[in-house]
Amino acid sequence: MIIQAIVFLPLIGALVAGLLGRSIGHRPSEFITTGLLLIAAVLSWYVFIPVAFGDGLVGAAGDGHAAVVKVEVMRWIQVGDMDLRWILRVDTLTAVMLVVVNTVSALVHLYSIGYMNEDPHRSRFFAYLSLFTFAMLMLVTADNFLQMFFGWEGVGLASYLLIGFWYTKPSATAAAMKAFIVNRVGDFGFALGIFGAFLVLGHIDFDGAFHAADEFATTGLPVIQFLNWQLDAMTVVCLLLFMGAMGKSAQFLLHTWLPDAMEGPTPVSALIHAATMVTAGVFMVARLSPLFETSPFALTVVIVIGAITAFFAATVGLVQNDIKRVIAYSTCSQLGYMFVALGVGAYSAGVFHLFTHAFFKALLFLGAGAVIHAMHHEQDMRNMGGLRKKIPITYAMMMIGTLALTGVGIPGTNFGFAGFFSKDAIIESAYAYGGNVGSLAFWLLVIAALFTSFYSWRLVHLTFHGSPRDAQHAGEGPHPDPAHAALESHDEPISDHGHDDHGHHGSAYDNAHEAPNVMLVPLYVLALGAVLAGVVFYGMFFHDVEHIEHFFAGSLYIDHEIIEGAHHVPLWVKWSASIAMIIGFVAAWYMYIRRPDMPGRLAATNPGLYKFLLNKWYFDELYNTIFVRPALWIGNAVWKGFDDWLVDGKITEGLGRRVQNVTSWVVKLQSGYLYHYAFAMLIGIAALLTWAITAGGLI
Amino acid sequence: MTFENSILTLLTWLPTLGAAILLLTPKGSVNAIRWMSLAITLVVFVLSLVLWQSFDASNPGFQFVVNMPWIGDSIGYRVGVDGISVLFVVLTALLMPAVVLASWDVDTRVKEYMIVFLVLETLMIGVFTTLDLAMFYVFFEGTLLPMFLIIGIWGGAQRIQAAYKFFFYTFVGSVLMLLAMMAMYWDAGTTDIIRLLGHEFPVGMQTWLWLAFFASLAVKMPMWPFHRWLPEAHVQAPTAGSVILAAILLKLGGYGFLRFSLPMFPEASAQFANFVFLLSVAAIILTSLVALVQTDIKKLIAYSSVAHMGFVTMGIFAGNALGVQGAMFQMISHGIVSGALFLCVGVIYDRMHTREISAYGGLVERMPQYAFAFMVFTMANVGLPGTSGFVGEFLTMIGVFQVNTWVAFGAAFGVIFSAGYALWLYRRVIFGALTKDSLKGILDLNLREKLVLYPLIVLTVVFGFYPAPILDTTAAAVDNLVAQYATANGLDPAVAQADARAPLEYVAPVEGAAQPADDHAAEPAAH
Amino acid sequence: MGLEIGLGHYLTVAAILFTLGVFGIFINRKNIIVILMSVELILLAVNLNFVAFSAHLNDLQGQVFALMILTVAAAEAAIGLAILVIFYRNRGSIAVEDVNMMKG
Amino acid sequence: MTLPLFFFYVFATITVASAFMVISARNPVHAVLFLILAFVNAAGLFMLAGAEFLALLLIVVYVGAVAVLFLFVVMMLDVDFAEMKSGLLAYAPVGMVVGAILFLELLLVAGSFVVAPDVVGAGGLPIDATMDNTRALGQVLYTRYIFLFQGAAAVLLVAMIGAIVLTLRHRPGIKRQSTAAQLGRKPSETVRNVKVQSGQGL
Repeated sequence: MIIQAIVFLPLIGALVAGLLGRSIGHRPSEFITTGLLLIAAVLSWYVFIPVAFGDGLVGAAGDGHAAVVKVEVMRWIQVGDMDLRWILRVDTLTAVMLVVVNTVSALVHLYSIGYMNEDPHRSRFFAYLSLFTFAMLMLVTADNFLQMFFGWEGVGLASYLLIGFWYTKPSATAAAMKAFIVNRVGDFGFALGIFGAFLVLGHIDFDGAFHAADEFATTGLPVIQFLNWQLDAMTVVCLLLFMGAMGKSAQFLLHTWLPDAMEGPTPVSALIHAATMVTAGVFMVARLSPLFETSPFALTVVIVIGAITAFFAATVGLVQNDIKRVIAYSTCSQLGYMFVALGVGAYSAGVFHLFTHAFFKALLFLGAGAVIHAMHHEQDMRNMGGLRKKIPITYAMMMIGTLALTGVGIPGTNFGFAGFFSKDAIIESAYAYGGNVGSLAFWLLVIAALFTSFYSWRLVHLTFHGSPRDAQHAGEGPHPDPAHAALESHDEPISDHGHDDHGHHGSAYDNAHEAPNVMLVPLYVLALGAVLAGVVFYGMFFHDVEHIEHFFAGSLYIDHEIIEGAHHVPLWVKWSASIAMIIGFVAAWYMYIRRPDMPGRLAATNPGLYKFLLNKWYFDELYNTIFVRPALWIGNAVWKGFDDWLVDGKITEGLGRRVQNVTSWVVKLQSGYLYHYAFAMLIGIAALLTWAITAGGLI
Repeated sequence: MTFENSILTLLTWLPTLGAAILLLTPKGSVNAIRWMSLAITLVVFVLSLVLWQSFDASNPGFQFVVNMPWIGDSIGYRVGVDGISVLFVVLTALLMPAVVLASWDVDTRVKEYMIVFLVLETLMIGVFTTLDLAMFYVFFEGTLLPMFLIIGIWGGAQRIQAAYKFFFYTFVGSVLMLLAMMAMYWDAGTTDIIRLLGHEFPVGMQTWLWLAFFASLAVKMPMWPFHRWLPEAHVQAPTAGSVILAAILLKLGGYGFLRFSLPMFPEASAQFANFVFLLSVAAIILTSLVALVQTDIKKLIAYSSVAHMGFVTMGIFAGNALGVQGAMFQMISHGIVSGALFLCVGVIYDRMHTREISAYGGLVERMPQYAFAFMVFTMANVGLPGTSGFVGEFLTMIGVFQVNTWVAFGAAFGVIFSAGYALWLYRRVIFGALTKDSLKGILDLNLREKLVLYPLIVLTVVFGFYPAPILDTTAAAVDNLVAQYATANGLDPAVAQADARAPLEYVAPVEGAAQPADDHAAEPAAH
Repeated sequence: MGLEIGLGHYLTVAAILFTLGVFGIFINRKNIIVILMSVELILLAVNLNFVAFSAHLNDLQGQVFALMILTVAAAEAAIGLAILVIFYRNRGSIAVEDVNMMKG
Repeated sequence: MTLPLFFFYVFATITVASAFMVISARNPVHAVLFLILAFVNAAGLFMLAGAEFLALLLIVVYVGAVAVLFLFVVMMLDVDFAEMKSGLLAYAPVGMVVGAILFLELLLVAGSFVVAPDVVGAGGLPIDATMDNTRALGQVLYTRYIFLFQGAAAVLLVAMIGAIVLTLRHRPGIKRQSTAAQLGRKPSETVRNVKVQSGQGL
């Protein structure tokens, strides 16, 4: 009953707010959805605490393999030998996700009451948020591939609706569409992966599939005839599934939607595009770890993609000016970290980072939201600065988030912020994995850690330190990125906003104000998580193998070697991340506090690199050229060329015209002249007579 | 006259009876005509529900069978439904009241309009209930005439051309089917479909029969590249005509494949399966891309219909339970969803009298309820899980994946493209700022439109979460069909499911090895 | 055949008459009346054949048939001339070349 | 040469010659007259073949009625016959060739045909030599072929009515009395009350 309540309370909230919101009003909708979510969150912790600190899942049917609670809701699809049911499956992995999802979601709901205070469509917003939460819960409680796919697409839908929430903004609706479609590209792979899994494993539910995968150890791996090649079946399936994960978790090549998704309201970014939905890919790979373990090649791909993403997104994050975009790229990068962890076999480390990341990244986003709120929807960091004095509480919260993100802590001790534990665990695991791939991943991650530190502190410095740079104070301090004015970026944030508003209410800086309590409370809670999540849960997720095994109770694959190896890496490896972090911090301090003119000069001296990074490695342009345009071109060609010109013009109507041609020629025989007809008759008679004579044998 | 032997006859001919009554009603009493039509269609709908309710889903054969001599020795009055056809009857009966309601504002020749629709209902139900080849042809072709009139009289500006195109395309194909039917009669000596299902046609003959049926059914479906008539017909047809065309008439093609091609010509079907796959994938990919660049709302939805029908043909010729069940479900679901989408277009067309996408934008501002309904159907069209559109697409694709991965691979692109065109349409019509002056006064759904659309929303969502009512109804009949198909093609039906997993092989446990070419001997039968 | 009047004689005459009638129809482009007369000639040729065969086969049916043809010929002439008259009235000409409105 | 044969040749020659004149005469009046001549001679041929009734019918009906009708029409229509001549048609040579072929074939048939043995004497109506031709015809026409006969009569009737209908014309501008219209008049259609302002007129 508790489980049903956890999953379906948000749905009830969504339905009430969505369908009745108009009649019951905004305030009741907000309270109902938020209240239900808070209940769900409390219940999630209620489920989770025995798992984490007690003797495991309450009511779990521990069959030795996995401690799982399953609740059947109803039948779904039964065809042939496929038996699909709606089953809520809760094990440790799910319990972790439940906590993450419901906690962050409840806090975001609460926060949104303040943030969306002036919006005329608030009840719709809350309905979407709750709907999203429901879909995400369905995803994490999925017991079979298809139910996961349901949640997967459900969160996609909610994300689409929420990104496009401000539907009058063309950029928002475009971003919403882009998010949905890019995700669909991933789903293309995910769907094929599901088909393949069903074909190869013969089961569509996870337990059956895992058992079947186990049996490959004895029967041998199947080979699949996929397209034109004979391939290792499990590799094909896992890579296809991973494609889905790449889409949802915005990994390299399919990442383009995430930064654009920042068009949505900030609480959405915090909930969906930082803490929960984007981690669905990570969750999926972790959930399917028994399958991925059968294909070393697929795991290698996961590592490489993850490492590249971590590095790539960090580089782009270095130069972005929109406060939310910086955090978005940071999210992208952190997701890369998680995938590296999964790829090297340290699944628990990946989930650990997911767990901690949810807290501090939600904190950062909500903090950024508070900043934006304070600055009257100004998002461009170049127009901020010096806000520390104006909004000290937000400043403090953002500092905690930044410290957690950059992974501040003392290596070798249990003292540090949340990100410190999980990130170091990943970096160490990558090193322990060894080989070319392992060291590539290791170095990329360390560099990414440096960049992370740099852009995080850059964000803090630009926003809170220094002097105000909004329209009124523009002359007082040097512009941090003067080169930028010359290098026009196509996705310019709303940087002219300040000028427009200038006449109305003076300076944004002067009017900046601290957020109301309803927005600050969630920040406090998340800050608590960002500080403590690492310390408290380090033992369960990464500290020692027995503890991990006990904690996860078979809900994911645990590679003893990697975890042991990660604990015995050389000292310099343990320190590498922290050193990178410190270098990044110093560099940011030097460039934005000590010598604020330096970034501009750097950008001016390397315009090519700067533009390359600012334009996100030109991925949007590239995809536009190689996918979007050709698709439209083919569409037009097939429509105008094939359908209209060939089939309709030449064949169908061409046939009609041929008939007309022939008849218009034949019709000329009917000249209207009597003697023509008589002549025809004569010829007919002659022919008839000839035939009669010939047939009669006279000739 | 028991319930058993009268229900189908009643269902089939009641609308015509209603049409006859309407014929006697004075032309001027327009409202009476509307209410009477609504009443008749509702009665038929209730009857169809009774039929469905008393239908025994566990029986794979035909039920409520009537077999009486009629014309000459061979042609009989034979009716009956099985798991495949009963749902189409219900679907038809379900959509007719919606269609009548949607046509409430038609004010030219109301009497004739309603009569034509009622006659069309008889013909459509007749196609699904008849068990006589000759009768089938009559009903099948008969649907052309009312539709021809609907497009030609109540259609848009270029209605005449569209009507003719519609007529000729479908008729040319059907003539070949008529020839094939005659050949079948000469070979089997009967026009009784039940007996024909048991008759084994010579393999050589099957090929020709299959091709002849294909000519008709593929046009009706319509399969790429025989689809060109559809966008035009849809664009020119009045809303109700589009709804019926998309929701029911297109299904005649799929029904024909399931009733004739697959069970009667199994060898030929297996032989041509790859050909159908090719056309299906072409339909899914190419017409989706074409839909992407349309500027006319109805045309866009029409092209998307072609793409969705690609899933149906693909599933049918996968020849396994998953595929065929999926195709069945997809047809029912598409009947609801595409019908609803055309109704949605009708709502704004009635207000603005244009189908140009660029004439709209920002409708959500003034029409939130409409935006919600349109969103649900758009998402169902995209195939979002939780809507009925998903189940069919998923089942057909997973079914075909077991037979041919190329096809599933190609079809999966449809998943991406459908999101592209549907969302883009939604964005351009519903989202954005309401800046156009002409739209400033547009009104949201009225009660009548809500009555039409909301039940369809409920069905779309319910069947997405709980498709069992449909799948259970078809299961026995489809299993039977699939077993028959497998037997005819030399597979043991018991293991057909496993054997059908063509792309899969097991090799000796070689760690992570992608394995060799010397397995070609074991290469699957379906290739 | 020799000195008796044989069937061949009649048939030859009929053939000549028929051919002349045919020629009459289409070498004439100025006058519809002549065409009508040519038709009468053709019918006469046919009648001649019927009568000749009737005599030759000793069968009265040929003559009955010829009677019918005569009737039809008379009717045809009457109608034809009537049409001619109104045609002339409307168009002021009976030239065959002007009679060309009946066409697609 | 026997007498009948002699007359046959006389009649045949004149028939053919006048038929030729019918189609070649410049003046239609002449053509009609030649047509009459051809008919009269054809009647002679009929007579020689023993079809006396038909022969006389030909003279009475054709010469007496049809040909005269032709003559009537030719003379009634004020056609400028002088202008109605000029050359043959462009494709007349082709027509000639086809006609010649036809003629040759007809001759071939006429010269070489044989009557199928089972046809001889199989006819349904053998000519009774003891009965004269008119009576014999009359006996079958009013009995065996009564419907055919009535049909022929109907054809003639239709032709007659048709000819009248076609040529009847209502000349405009001629006043006729319409009794029905006169009787059906109502005051409302004929009388109109007008209120005339004094001093203004209508």
